[in-house]
Amino acid sequence: MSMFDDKYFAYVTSSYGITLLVLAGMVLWARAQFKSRTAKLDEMEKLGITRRSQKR
Amino acid sequence: MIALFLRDVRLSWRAGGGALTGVMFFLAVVMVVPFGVGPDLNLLARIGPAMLWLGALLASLLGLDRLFQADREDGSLDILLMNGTPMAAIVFIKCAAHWVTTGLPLVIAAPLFGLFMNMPPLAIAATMATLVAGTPAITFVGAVGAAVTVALPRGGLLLAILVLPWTIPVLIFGVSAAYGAVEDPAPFTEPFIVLVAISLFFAVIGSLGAGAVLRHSDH
Amino acid sequence: MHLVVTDLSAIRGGEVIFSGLSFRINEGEALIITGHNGSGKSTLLRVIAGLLTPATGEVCLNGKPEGASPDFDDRKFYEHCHYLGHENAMKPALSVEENLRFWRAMDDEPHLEIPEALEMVGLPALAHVPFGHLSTGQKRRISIARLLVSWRPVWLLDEPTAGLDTGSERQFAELMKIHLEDGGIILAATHIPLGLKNTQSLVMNTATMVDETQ
Amino acid sequence: MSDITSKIAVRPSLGALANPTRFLNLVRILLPWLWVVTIALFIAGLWLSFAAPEDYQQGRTVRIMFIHVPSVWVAMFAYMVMVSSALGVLVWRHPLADVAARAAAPLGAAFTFLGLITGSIWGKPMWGTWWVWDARLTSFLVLLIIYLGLIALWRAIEEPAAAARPAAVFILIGAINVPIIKFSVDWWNTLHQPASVFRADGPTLSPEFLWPLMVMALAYSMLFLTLHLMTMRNEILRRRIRSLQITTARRAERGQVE
Repeated sequence: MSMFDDKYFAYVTSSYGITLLVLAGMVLWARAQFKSRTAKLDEMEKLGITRRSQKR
Repeated sequence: MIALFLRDVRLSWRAGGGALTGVMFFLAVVMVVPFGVGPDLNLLARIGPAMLWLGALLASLLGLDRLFQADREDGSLDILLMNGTPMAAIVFIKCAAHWVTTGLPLVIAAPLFGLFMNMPPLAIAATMATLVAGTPAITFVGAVGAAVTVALPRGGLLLAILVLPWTIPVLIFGVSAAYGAVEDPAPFTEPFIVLVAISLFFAVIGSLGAGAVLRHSDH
Repeated sequence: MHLVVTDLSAIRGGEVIFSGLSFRINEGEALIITGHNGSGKSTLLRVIAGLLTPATGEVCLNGKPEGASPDFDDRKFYEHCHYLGHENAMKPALSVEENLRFWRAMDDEPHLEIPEALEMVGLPALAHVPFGHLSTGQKRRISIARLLVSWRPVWLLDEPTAGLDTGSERQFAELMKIHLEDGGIILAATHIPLGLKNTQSLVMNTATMVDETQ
Repeated sequence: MSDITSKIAVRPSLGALANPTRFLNLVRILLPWLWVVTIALFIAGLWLSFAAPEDYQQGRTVRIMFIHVPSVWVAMFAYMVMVSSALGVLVWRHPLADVAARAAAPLGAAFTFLGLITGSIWGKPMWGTWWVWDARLTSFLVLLIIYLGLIALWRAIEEPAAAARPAAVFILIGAINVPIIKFSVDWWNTLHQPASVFRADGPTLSPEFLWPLMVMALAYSMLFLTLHLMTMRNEILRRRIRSLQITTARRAERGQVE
């Protein structure tokens, strides 16, 4: 297969590899941040709400 | 004691922690060199290790004045002084946390900056090894300076001046080891071992010294 | 267990702050230190806390409160003291719970759990709130909670109720009562009457001992 | 004690997007569609770029162009988004402007980093070194430093509202660098080849290279847009959590009636 013994092969795959890593990393980072923040917000909303209604 | 380490590491990532500033300063220093020295690639390759070392040295001195000042301002230092653990151990752990948040990122960024200086892979690997061995020495010796200048308002500048003379041996052995890996006659292992020895030596002297200074400063 | 201070004197900046101070406080007793500003109240507390080296004299703690750890005596004196200074010793970027968990882990004798301590100072809802977002009064009460999360018999309090409203002051006086009942000792530099029963008081400007008053 | 009741100080201002809650709902509806379009574009772009013939000189490495050039364009596009957000902060005081700028910075930095890495890998076989200090590459590296500087600035100031104006000013100052990047190839004799798409007299690329490049550029831009909406949403949530914490503290203060 001429595709693989080509001396440039390493360059192409490494650049595509790094690009895939970084792009996928960004997507996962954005989703993970969203999940953790909504979870924290829900927990605080729940906490916040019960605190308001409970008269100390 | 792990709690203190974890707290300091976590703090450096929170707002105002300054985790990124060391690496950013390092990048700025490395970037400025070609403008000063000119874009000639093989000249840059020759002075590469020295420039990386200078940048790492200045960058790690940068964050050191906040090592104790932050704790002193909010009163934590007093409570740490009253803790049962000897002050030297507390200083050691704070230095370790500072090294992990400032020194280590410099080492991780070194290969990228090595490419900017057009350094061959062997030189980059050698520089990284010397940086891993050498930057702890700078942190520990800087801790003594930080302890001395903890009460002074503009402590950062004074710290750098006070501590720079002691970091010169670290710089010399670090750079000579880095060059040793590339030029054949020059040895790599001998200066590298001396560098590791300096780090271990300063780890003890720095912790004891800074601990004593903090303990007996009647501020 | 009792705290004995003999012939204590402190010099700062070449000036004698106080000298020849001696007193003894037994378990379950408190010493209220009063005097105008700059009369050396804070200096006395910092000397006893081991943060300042005294010119002459010494501070020692004899005997052992019941249930104390075996190696109680050979540890340095200040390891048995909690010190509450003007600053709160908390990191604004960390949450209240993270701060308290840190201080609880630093001491080897944990006492109250964090939620319990927060309940005692009346701020149970603030566990997850970053310390920087709290008001001055709340910050002070959280630094008081720090005294509760780990056990140290001697409390050295420098203007403990600074920034607190009357409700919190009463609450803190209550906490001090409980600490005395648990066999603790309190030295507090404050102007506000704390309504504690068995207290001695020390007026700093003339550095003389005033005997037991209500 | 000023009574901070509203979660985010919302002043009447232009555009339906001004209200964060409505913006969040909009994002929730739009996101699935944006992902579908982005993925489709990526599939088409990759397929086209691998169908393109080899370049007679560069051989296989020309394929790197299809991921290098788009990431450079998007890196600069992201900065343009931040410049307009900075104007939104300083001129129109749009409440979401600072959120948009702050959310775009990490993405812009990532695309700039990608542009540098892929460019360096692409340049190695042709120029023989990973990096050369020529006008185009250096000014692009400056762009990365500006991004990182902005991120450090935003992280340094805890109060989001307080960080908005200084960051906006810094963005505008940094904006000078973008034209320098664009025209650096023309002003200085650089190793980096001159512009071959956006030129006065039309693209010099042959169609079978131009099409994959265009599709990949569109895919990258859609990816940036999608990620930008997500990071903006994250930023709004972060500020909501923060103000909720403040109100809990305030309420505990007021609720202190014995």
